[in-house]
Parts: sequence; structure tokens; C-alpha cells
Amino acid sequence: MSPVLLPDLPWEALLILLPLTGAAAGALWPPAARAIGLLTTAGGLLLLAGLGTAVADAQTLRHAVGGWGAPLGIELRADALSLVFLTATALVGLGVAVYADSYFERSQARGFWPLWLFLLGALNALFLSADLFNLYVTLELMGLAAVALTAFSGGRAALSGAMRYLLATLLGSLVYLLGVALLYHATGTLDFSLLTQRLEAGPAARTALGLMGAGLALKTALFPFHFWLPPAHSSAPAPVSALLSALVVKASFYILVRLWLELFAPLSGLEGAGTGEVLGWLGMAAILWGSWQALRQPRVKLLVAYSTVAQIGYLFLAFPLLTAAGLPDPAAWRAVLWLVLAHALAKAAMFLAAGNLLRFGGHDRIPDLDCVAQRLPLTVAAFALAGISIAGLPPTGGFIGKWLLLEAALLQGRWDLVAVMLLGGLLAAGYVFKVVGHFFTPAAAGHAARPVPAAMEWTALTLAILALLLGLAPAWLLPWLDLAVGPGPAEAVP
Amino acid sequence: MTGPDYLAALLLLAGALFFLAGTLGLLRFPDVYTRLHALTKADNVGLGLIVLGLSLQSGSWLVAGKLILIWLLVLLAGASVSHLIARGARLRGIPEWRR
Amino acid sequence: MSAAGFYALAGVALVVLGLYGLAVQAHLLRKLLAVNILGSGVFLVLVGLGGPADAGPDPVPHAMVITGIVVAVSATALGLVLMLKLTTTSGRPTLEDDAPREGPEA
Amino acid sequence: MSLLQTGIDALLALGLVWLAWRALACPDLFRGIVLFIAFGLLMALAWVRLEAPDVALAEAAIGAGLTGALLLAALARLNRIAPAGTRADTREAWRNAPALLLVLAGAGLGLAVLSLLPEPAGLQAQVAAELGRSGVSNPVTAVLLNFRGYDTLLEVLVLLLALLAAWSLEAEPPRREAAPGPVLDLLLRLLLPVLVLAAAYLLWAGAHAPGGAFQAGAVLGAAGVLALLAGWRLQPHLTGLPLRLAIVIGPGGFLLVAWALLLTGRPLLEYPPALAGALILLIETLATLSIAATLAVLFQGSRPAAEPPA
Repeated sequence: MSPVLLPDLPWEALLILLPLTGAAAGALWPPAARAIGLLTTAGGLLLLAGLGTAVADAQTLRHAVGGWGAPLGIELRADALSLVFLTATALVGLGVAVYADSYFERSQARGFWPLWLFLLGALNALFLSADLFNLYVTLELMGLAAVALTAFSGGRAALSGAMRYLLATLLGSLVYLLGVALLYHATGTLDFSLLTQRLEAGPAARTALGLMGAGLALKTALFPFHFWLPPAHSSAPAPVSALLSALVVKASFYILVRLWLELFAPLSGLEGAGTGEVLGWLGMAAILWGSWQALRQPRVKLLVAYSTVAQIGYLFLAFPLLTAAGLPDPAAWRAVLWLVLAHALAKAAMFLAAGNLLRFGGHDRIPDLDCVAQRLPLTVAAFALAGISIAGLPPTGGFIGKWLLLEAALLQGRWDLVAVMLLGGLLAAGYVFKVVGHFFTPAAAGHAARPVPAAMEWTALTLAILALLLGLAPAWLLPWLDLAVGPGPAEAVP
Repeated sequence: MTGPDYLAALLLLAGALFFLAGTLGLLRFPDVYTRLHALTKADNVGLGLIVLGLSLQSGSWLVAGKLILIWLLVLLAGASVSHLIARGARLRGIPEWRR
Repeated sequence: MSAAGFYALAGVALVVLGLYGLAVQAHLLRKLLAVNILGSGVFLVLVGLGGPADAGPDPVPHAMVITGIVVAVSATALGLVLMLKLTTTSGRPTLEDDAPREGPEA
Repeated sequence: MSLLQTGIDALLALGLVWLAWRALACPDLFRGIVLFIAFGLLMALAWVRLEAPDVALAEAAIGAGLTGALLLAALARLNRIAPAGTRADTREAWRNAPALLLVLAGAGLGLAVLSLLPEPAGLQAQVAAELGRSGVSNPVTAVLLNFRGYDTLLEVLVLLLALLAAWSLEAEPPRREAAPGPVLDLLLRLLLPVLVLAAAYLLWAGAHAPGGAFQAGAVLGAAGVLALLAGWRLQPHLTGLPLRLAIVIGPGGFLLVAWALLLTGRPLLEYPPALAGALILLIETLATLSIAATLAVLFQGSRPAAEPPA
């Protein structure tokens, strides 16, 4: 059926089973955990290629788990939207896995690999699920794995950050589940497609939207629910910080996008527009607050963590942008997906580079960075390139994403969004160059330096270069994103 | 209602009375040891009476046997747990109540 | 109102109590208790809303709640271990109110 | 429905809310945990009233029983680490600020719930229609292990993950407890066979009556907790691979079944109808073992000593 050489396999199922089986195997036989971890992470990229060709053929793949089909059974679904997030997961995951292999001591690494594979499996399962309750289970699996990884290094700050993160993530999931309970009893199904057909506007739908939106916003760390993110993301081990900022917050965002685009925004009679406005305001507040805080941080990792708070804000700017028919604006959502990819790659590169600085100097205080430009040139290049993408300067992936979003906002005359985006870009350039400037200056006090393994430098740089290349390949990527966010406004109006 | 029904009702009521007495003792007695005394004595007998009453009502030996098994297990657990609580209290040096 | 309705509303009350406890209590053990109570409330809503139906109770929410109970005990176990470890390192079973300032990785 | 039954339900619902409030508000932590356990038992009664006996068993065994044991064990360790001064430290400034907001949110939620109560939608009919092909006759087991077996696969993995996470943190070194005394030992010797039998029965009965792997695993895990309390410890040569095998075999076996079915060209976790009953029993048996081992090890709180360097 497919013209390429790949056989017709149940790619979705394999993408979920492979890492989870690897996790169980690594738990059973720790000496093999490293080999299993690296192989399954790399294997995931191959499976993703298979899934990609299958989705290119069929646009939407559905896989009835257990053979029952909705509404009785759970269905997996793979389409262009899930593919965008799965691609980010596979690329960042592989980079971080290679990095982590050099980062952790041997004895520590044995504990790391199963936890990482649990996280990878949970992310893949989440991006492929079409069932609201199954999404809850994947959210919990992902959340607990992420908390365990945050606490992994065991320092006081990491433990405190992990504890705060655990409470926030549990609260978010339970509030989401409450919304699921309402939707289930309102419609008698948990499946996305059936819900789209059956859900009617009413107090139950409105409350469910509020609950699920709040729960997922908390897990995505949207302002003002971001309180747990900087402590957790800045105190976790560097590869874990990269995973958390690049992928884990995007997972709950993905569910929110699905709910919004497929369930709530098209629901006539439900004042979805009001919710969209609120989310947009919170996004704007997140950009300003996060960027301002990032600018004030004395340490690289905290700065990068607050930058995540700000960049998450951009993702929420598409919610208030609607077409003339009151439907979500595909152009804005295309921009958001672009930003998701660009931010995942660039932010992972930044955290890995920050980890290298920490490893090298034993600290990440910005003023005390001592002429690292000459001593860790690859790391500095990675940080600078990724920073340019985060700040949205050409010719990077971040630039294209922000440009598309700006264009969508301009077309609708949303000058408030435009102003905040431009200001956020200025602030981002400010905090990135604040760090980069200190790369070149000698510090007051010299520090003992530890060597940084080449693999750690190269993985950071590779991810940063990928973020840069993303900016050079719009022609190749845009059709995919159009597929992901549905037809343009012209076709959407009947 | 027939004769056995009345008997069962009587047993259940008596059992409930024992539970009430045990609960009162738990609330009103002055220290951990006397409270344990009230609790275990009353509840064991109370549960026994209720099990007896329910067995009469069940009309099947199998169910009656299961009910009596439950009672025996509760007796066992109750006795051991009160011993453990009293022992723990002793080890912590909680004094006995004296008038 | 039906019996199931009582339980669904009690579930709502438990959710509110759990949220309040989570916000107000400082001790981490109590926060974990609050999360568990919040979870129980959500589960009660999930099953209680099913209500008395002619076709008998709906088994799907029952299965979902059993899944939820196992997830809750897993999360509680992890939370307790984290709390103990945190108390060992910081001396207090609470979260500091301000963001950490010291270096993260030793 | 009779007035008496309505009264019982109303009383039970109010009792739940009151116990939850007391558990959260009382100044003594130990008392709070005990009240929480009582709350769990009352929840089990509520599940019985809601015609959910499977949930009632799971709640009593896991929600009240093992969660309570975990909480008490953690409190005992906490008192050793940080003995005093950490009792009732509520953030005073926060006390009343969110209360009004929460009450408002609760009222809104209550209204949404009430709006759904008259005619809630569900899947009873679909489950009943397909029950014959599921391999079991208890509808809850059919949902858990067949219709939504994928959720359950992820769920047993969550439990494994929690244990791995706890192990990666290594909360504290194992420590010699005081001798537990002869009574506990005797109790254990009497109860152990009963508990094992009860777990086996629950596992077997799950196919056609309330019960199943989670309830059985929790009862078996409770036996393990009791054994740990009585001072029994695993032999050092069993704490390495054998223990890890016991912990992984449940999720691992489930995953292997999934792989085997995929390799025969079926969708994920689609059982051949003729084999469904047997496969479900196999998965449940392995899961019971792993759930029991995992819960008992989580109760112990630290990795069993003498882990060989493998």
C-alpha cells in the first residue's frame, strides 16, 4: 500500500511498546539498562519514520486497541498533529539520551535509563491516544517519571523542586480527570471523534472545559500556574531539565490543543471565544513576566527555566485568534506548531549547554562565567545559536514561528498581541545576550575547571543546529503543519 | 415474621447494644488501657451476636459458616491488635489511670 | 434526589476540601493527604454521576476508579519517599516559600 | 427507595465529608492519618452503596489499607528524622483567602453535576453486549483486562515506575527495629495462610464475581507488610534478581502478551476470543504477584539490603 520500502506495521503500537518494554527490561537487568536505553531511543526514530510515511499516505491512522473500537475500547490515533509532537520527542530524546550517557556516572546511569524510557513511552502513548481517560493515565505515567527524574540528582533544591512539581502535576491531572468525568456522563464516550459528534453546549460542557483547561494549564505551567516550573526545571540534572522544558510541558499543551481545536472551539453556543481571550491574556502575561524574570536571574539554568515560562506564553497566543466564522485560525495554529518544534530543539540545546557550563566550572552563576568562549567553544556556539532561535531572530526556526504568529495577529488587527510579541522578543534578546556577553569576559575569581566530554558538547550543538535548520526548511515543513491544524478558513466555512 | 425472625431481630438488637456500650466506653473511659478493654470486650461479643442473628436469617449453612469465619478473624485481629496497642503504650511509658 | 446524587455532591465537597487542604497546609504529609482526598472526591463524582440506571451500574467508571486508586497509591508512595528524603536534607517536612537560590547540582 | 436507605446514604455522604475535614484539619498528624484510614473504609461502604463492589474491595485493600500503612510508616520515619516542631504549621495568611473562591467553584461544580444527574449517559449496554466475547463474566474485569486492558497495562507500569523512582532516591538506610514480640509472629503464622488463600480466591473469582488482580495483589501485599512488621526479611540471595523478577513479572508479562499478539498480526492487545479467558487469568496472576511484591517493598521504604552488584 505504501510506495516506500517500509513494510506495513502497527507503528503506533510499536512506538508505545518498545520504550515501555525497554524500561521493564532495564529494571529487571540493570547492567543492560544503558544498551537497552540507547537502542530503544534510537529505534524510536526508525519507528517514527515508518509512522510518518504511513500518515503521509492515509492522513489519519486509527488503531483500535483490543479490537473493540470506540466507544467501548480505546483507540490510538496518529495524524500530522501528533506527528509534530512525536518528532520533537524523538529528536530531543535521542540527543538527550546521547548526552545523558556521558553525563551520569555509571552507577547512577543504571537508575536513569528505565526512568527515561518510562518518560519516552508515556510521551509517545500520550501523543497517540484518542481517549480522554487513557490520556489521564499517560499523563500520570509521564508526570511520575518526570518527577522521579527531577529528583534524580538528590540535592536539596532538586528534591524540593520535585516535590512541588509532584503536587502540581497530581493536582493538574485530577482536575483534568474531573472534567473527563463530566464529559463521560454527558456523552457516554471517552473517544475524541465520538465526543466531537455528541457533545452539546451546556453547563456540563462549560464546566468540563474550565476544569480540563485549568488542569492542563497548570501542567503546562501557564502564567500564573508557572510557580512550580522554575524550581523544578532549574534544579534537575541538565539532561532532565532539557526533557522537562522541551517535551513534558508540551505534552499537556498538546492535549489542550486537541481539546480546543476538536471539541470546544467548534461547539456552537459555548462561549469558547471568551476562554480563548483569557488564555491569550495569560499567554501575554507569561511572556512579559517570564522574560522579565529571566532577565533578572543570576544563574544560567534559572534564566533558561524562566525563558521557558515566557516561551510557553507564545504558544497560548493562538487561542484568541479566530477566523471570521469564529473558528480557530489555522494560520495561527500553524505558527504555534512551528514554535513547539523550534522551542523544543532550542530549549533542549540551551539546557544541555548550561549543563556543560555547570560541569566545566562547577557553578552556573552568570557573572562568574570565566572566558568560557575560548575554553568551551562548541558549548558557547550551541547556547548562542539556540538563544538566537529563542529570541526569534532570523534565520532560525524560532524566527519563522514568531513571524507566522505575528502575521496572523496583524491580519486580525490584534495590536496587543503584536506589541507583546515584539516586546517579548526584545527581552529575550536581552537575556540571551546577557549570558553570551559573560562568555567572553574573564571573571574576577578563577575556578577549577573539569573537562566536559565531547559527546556532551556535540549533542548540545547538534540540537541547536537543528533549531537553526528548521528556519531554513519552511517549504518542506509547512504542508505538514497545514495538514495538522485542519483546512484554512476558506474551506472551513460551509 | 416467624419465631426465628424474632430471635434474629433480638440478637441483632442485643449486638447493636453492645456496640453502643463499647463506643461509649471508647469515648468516656479515661486512658488507653481501659478504652481497649471497653472496645474489645464489647465489640467481640457484639459482633458475635450480630453474626449469630445474621446466620439465623441467612438460612444456609455455607453463608453461616462464612459469617462465623469473619467473626473468628475479627476476634483474632482484635485480640492481637489490642495487645500490640497496649504493649506499645507500655513501652512508651503511658501510665495507667488511677482514681 | 437519588442516592447516587448524594455521593456525587459529596464528591464535589471532597474536591473542594482537598483543594483547600492542598493550598493551606504546609506539612507535606498533609498535602499528600489532601491530594488523596481530592482524588477520592473525583472518583465519587465519576461513579456517583452514573446514577441508578435501569441497565444496572455502568462498569466502565468502576474500572476507571480502580485504575485511579492504583495510580493514587503509586503517587502517594513516591510522594512519601520524596518527603522523607527532602526532610533528611533540609530538616523540615515543608516546602520553602521562595525559589531556591543556591547551586543546584553539587 | 425507602426513606431509611435515603437516610443511610445521606448520613454516609455527610460522614465522608466530615471525616475528610477532620483528617485535614486536626492538629495531630497521627490522628489525621488514622482519620484518613477511617475515611477510606467509609469510602468502601459508599462504593458498596453505589453498587460497585469491585471498587469497594480495591478501596478497602489499597485506598484505606495499604495507603494507610504507607502513611503510618512514613510518619514513623519522619518522627525519627525530624522529631519535633513540625506539627501544625498552617500558613495563616492563606487560611481564609481562597476559601470563598473555592466554595464558589464548588458551587459551580455542584450545579454542573446536578445538571447531569437526571439522565447520565454510559456504556452499560455496550459492555453487556460484548461481555460474552470478553472471556470473563464480571463486567468490571472485562473492562479492566479486555475492553480497556491498555489502560491497565499502563497502570501496572505506573506502579513499577513508582517503585523504581523510590529506589532511585534511596530514602534512608535500612535500620534495625525493636523486636516485634511473639504475638505479632503468632498472628502472622495464623493469618498468612488465610491471606494467601483469600488472595488466590479473589484472583480466581475476579473472572465472574467482584475481585481481580488489584484486590488480590493488595491482600497478598498486606500479607507481605504484616511479615515485614513481624520482622521477617528476605534472604540476601533473594533480594537481587529474584526480587526484581517478582516486581517486573507483572508488567513484563503483560507487555510480552502484547508483543506476542502484535506478532500474530492482531491489533494491540486483541485477544483471540477462544484464548481470552486464559490470557486474562495469566496476566492477572502475574500482576497479582508483582502488585503484592511492589506494595510490600514500597512499605519497607528502602531497597532491601545486600543488593549484589550484579
